[in-house]
Amino acid sequence: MSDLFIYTLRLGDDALIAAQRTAEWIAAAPQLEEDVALGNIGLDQLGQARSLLQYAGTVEGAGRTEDDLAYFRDERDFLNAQLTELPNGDFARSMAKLLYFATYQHLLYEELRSSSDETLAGVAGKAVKEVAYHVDHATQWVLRLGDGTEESHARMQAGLQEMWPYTAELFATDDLVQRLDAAVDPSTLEEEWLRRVTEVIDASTCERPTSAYQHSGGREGRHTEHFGYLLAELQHVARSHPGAKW
Amino acid sequence: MSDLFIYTLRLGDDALIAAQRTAEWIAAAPQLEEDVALGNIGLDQLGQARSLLQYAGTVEGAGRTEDDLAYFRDERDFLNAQLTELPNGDFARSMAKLLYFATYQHLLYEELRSSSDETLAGVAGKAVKEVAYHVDHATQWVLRLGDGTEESHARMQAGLQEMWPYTAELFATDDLVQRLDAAVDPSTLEEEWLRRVTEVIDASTCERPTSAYQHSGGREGRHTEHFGYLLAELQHVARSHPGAKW
Amino acid sequence: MDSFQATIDADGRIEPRDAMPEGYRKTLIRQIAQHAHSEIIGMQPEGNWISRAPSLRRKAILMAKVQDEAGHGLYLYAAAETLGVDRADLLDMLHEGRQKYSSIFNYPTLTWADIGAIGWLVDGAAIVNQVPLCRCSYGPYARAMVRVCKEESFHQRQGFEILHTLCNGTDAQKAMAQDALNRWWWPSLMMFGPPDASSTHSEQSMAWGIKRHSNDELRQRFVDMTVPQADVLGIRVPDDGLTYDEQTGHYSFTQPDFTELYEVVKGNGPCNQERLAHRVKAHEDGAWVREAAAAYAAKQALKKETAA
Amino acid sequence: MDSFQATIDADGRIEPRDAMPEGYRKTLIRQIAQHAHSEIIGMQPEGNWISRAPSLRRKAILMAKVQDEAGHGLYLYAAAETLGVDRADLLDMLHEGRQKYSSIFNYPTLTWADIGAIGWLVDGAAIVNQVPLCRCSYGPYARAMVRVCKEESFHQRQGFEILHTLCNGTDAQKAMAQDALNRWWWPSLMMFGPPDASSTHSEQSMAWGIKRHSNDELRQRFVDMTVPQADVLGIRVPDDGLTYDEQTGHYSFTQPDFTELYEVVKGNGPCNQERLAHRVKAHEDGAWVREAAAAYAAKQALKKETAA
Repeated sequence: MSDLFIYTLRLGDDALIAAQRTAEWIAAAPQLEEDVALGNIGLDQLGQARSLLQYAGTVEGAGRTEDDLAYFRDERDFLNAQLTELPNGDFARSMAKLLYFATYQHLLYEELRSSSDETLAGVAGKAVKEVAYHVDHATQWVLRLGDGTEESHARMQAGLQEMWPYTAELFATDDLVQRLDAAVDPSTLEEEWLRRVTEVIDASTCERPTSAYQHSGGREGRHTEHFGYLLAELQHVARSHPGAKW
Repeated sequence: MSDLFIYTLRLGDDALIAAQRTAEWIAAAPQLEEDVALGNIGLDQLGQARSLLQYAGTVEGAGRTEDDLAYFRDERDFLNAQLTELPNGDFARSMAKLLYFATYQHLLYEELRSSSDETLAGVAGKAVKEVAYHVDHATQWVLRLGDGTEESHARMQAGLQEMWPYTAELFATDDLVQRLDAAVDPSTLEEEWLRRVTEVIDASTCERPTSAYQHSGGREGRHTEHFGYLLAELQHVARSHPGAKW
Repeated sequence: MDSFQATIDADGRIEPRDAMPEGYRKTLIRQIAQHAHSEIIGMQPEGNWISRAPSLRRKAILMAKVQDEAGHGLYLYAAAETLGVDRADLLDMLHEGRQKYSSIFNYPTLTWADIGAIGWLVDGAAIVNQVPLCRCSYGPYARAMVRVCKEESFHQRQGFEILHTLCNGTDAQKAMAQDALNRWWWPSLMMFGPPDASSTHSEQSMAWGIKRHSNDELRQRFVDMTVPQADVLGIRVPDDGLTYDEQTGHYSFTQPDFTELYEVVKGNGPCNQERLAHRVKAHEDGAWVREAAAAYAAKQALKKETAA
Repeated sequence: MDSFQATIDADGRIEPRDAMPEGYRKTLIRQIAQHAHSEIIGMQPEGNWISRAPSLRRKAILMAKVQDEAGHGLYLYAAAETLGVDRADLLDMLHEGRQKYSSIFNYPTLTWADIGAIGWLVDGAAIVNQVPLCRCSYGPYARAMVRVCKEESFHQRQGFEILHTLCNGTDAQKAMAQDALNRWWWPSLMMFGPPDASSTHSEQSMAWGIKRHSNDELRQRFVDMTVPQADVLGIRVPDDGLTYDEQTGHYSFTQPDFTELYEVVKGNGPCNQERLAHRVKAHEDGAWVREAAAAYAAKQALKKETAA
């Protein structure tokens, strides 16, 4: 497996699994406007996933399509960060997750626009505008919930805290990103991410979380116990009809 | 498909899906003794399912094993009553479901012991003792919860009510059970079932539920929307490795 | 009121600021609200398959469709609000069971093919019902319907395309498509409401230009449109009485069992309880979020004021 | 107390009614409670796969195993209660994080092969740790351990059998087995606790006949037992430093990274939060049930009394 293939899968799996979770809010959001907004965000994430997985298939050169990669890989072959697979929890937890993830994606795609790999640069160029909206949407909610009522403040603080131990993984560097010219080394984004996220959290009147422990493993296919259930749902119909077209 | 095959599947699918739901309580029960008790009940149900599905495969004569029937049929091919597939809900709902289902199974297996089909008679002979314990266990809890605290009474009443519209299906007769000599026509069990269940409900100080609507369709493979998710979980690993032995 | 009748007679549009009879206003509120409620309840049976859609392309199309339904809900509630009611109050009426939504959404989606069948048949029936509403006498409703119908005809084609793929797929896929048609055919026919002979409200609504065609006319139109499409798919409409009349150019068909429709309307359908319970839960779970948004907005307004 | 020491010295059994030093009692309560907690927390990582077990036979075996663990919890809490504590209080201590459970259960079960690996390695290590406890100086604990060990050796064989089937299966299955061994090897070695040089409590526990062998002795025994089994399976223990010493008849092996163990014990492992949260939720969700059972029992007792 080439570095470029693995790197592209990491990005694609992040987007795919994030989309799967975001879509769980549709028809369950706190208000109709939010069903629409989260529908948009999920669609953006899914669109990014499709472009990236399709490209991963091309890079691999074994004839696998976006669907082969999404529906016919096993749990340990998915390379998304664990943050993306966590259950949504309440709306505050979901907005904390989106703030952390979209801010990361935004910084990443900004850099990736000048990747030496033209396809990745192209995907990033389109996606960067989308995720700027995601960041904005999450920011607005973190502010409203953090500085809303006593209950919403407590929930927002809990959400920020609960997702925090899954953020370091987004910025973990490794040999692959260091040697792959087309890649962005995510460790170079962490400082600016922290600055931006802190600014939002401060403005929301919440406190910036701390954590003695940071989870890791997603980039090597080690996931949380939640992930297997997500995959079972995602893949069951496709796996039940191997070879079928839809 | 022979009548005997279909009839055996109905019984086997009831037991299988009931076992799947019962097992969800393990490591989540209100006290450790109940983890053990529900483990026993789930194991009994699963044991019945295995005998019945294995026999269904034999009757069919196409070489399908219990696992082929459990893991490689699609949603519309499962013939369990919808009651068995309903989510557990709180402990009172689960005990209402168990009271209704085990009392039905008990009456059914009592009759089936004298089936003209020796295998079914044999399965029933073993299972009838098991389900007698299930009935007793559910009864004890319906009494305790119904006549316990104000909260438990309200929850027990709600549980009995919520499961009630799924009970008529257990007793629905059709051409198949009428023409198949080996079968018990479940409509002949309804009166006694109602007597027994009413006795428990009365003693529990709850009111016997009523319902303007009774669900149906399970015996023709029309299920609730919950069922597809249950199957995805049940089947995902097996479907991901077609042909593998475990 | 004379000007109202004159506008209606001239096939003109009534606008929010215009005088209108109380009965007209009430009928419209009821109808538009019911329509809006149907859009948002209708998100559930299809939303049920987003996580399990068997290809990423179909998943994206389905997400976009369900999102469109939320959008339709938004314009329709906005159209109702022009008649002097609040969306929040209409939602309360839905949640308390005091206003209805289309009974079709009380049937479960059991397989992926149901997503195709809903697009093809349910959106198809909705379009037949709604296209005439684009010429409804009440302007805001008519304009909302133009937008809704445009998107729904897109959804209808997507549904047909799902089934078309299944019907040209494996045996299991084709069986799935046929099964979906078997289950959705009769409920779809019921979407046009009771037979004209027993339909209430209709006459006055016709006179007011809210309704343009009778239930039976629209049902016929739907059958005439749909049967040839089933032929193209190669699946069979589950009606032994279906025949084509060369002379009239119409199909004659068996009427659905309307007692089932009345039962489902009364609350006795397979998913009535789940649909409402899901909706109420989403609303209640979201209460603290809406309160927080309101509290934040109030704080911000106060800050602006004190700064000014 | 002289009789206590005499019993210990004679390798006899201390029984609940016997006098015993407070330190002995406290040490035992802590150890038995921790052991009981480990049984019930240990239900979670394996329970996680009951609904997804890939054959009905394996599903039944797994359900029975997890149920056995609940049973072990029951005898162990009962053994602890002979020392004058309440199960409810011990559970509160678990839920509040004031008593520990085995750190091995803070790792996630990611594939079906993990169920094999837990049976083989984790139950295997547990047996090595616990067999000597069957001769523990405290009678109720020793007797509970006899029962527990018997069932665990059964579980250990079942785990091995799962892996054996995988290792003789498809390539994907074999890879799954190897991956599980890779992930569970080091945590299993840590189950014997810190190296003797840095182990607290050990000396006094040895003197009291609660502990019979040092951590490092037991770890060596586990490695010696397990490595040949891995060879039978045809999977590789992930230790480049592993060599067999013909002379001593022992394997030399790389020590695990004990800083990881200390972190996980402190709460910094992949599943510490989930495990405790799941346990607390089950307990809290069940509170109304336990209250109802108590209220019902009280009512029944009162009825009997007034009837008498």
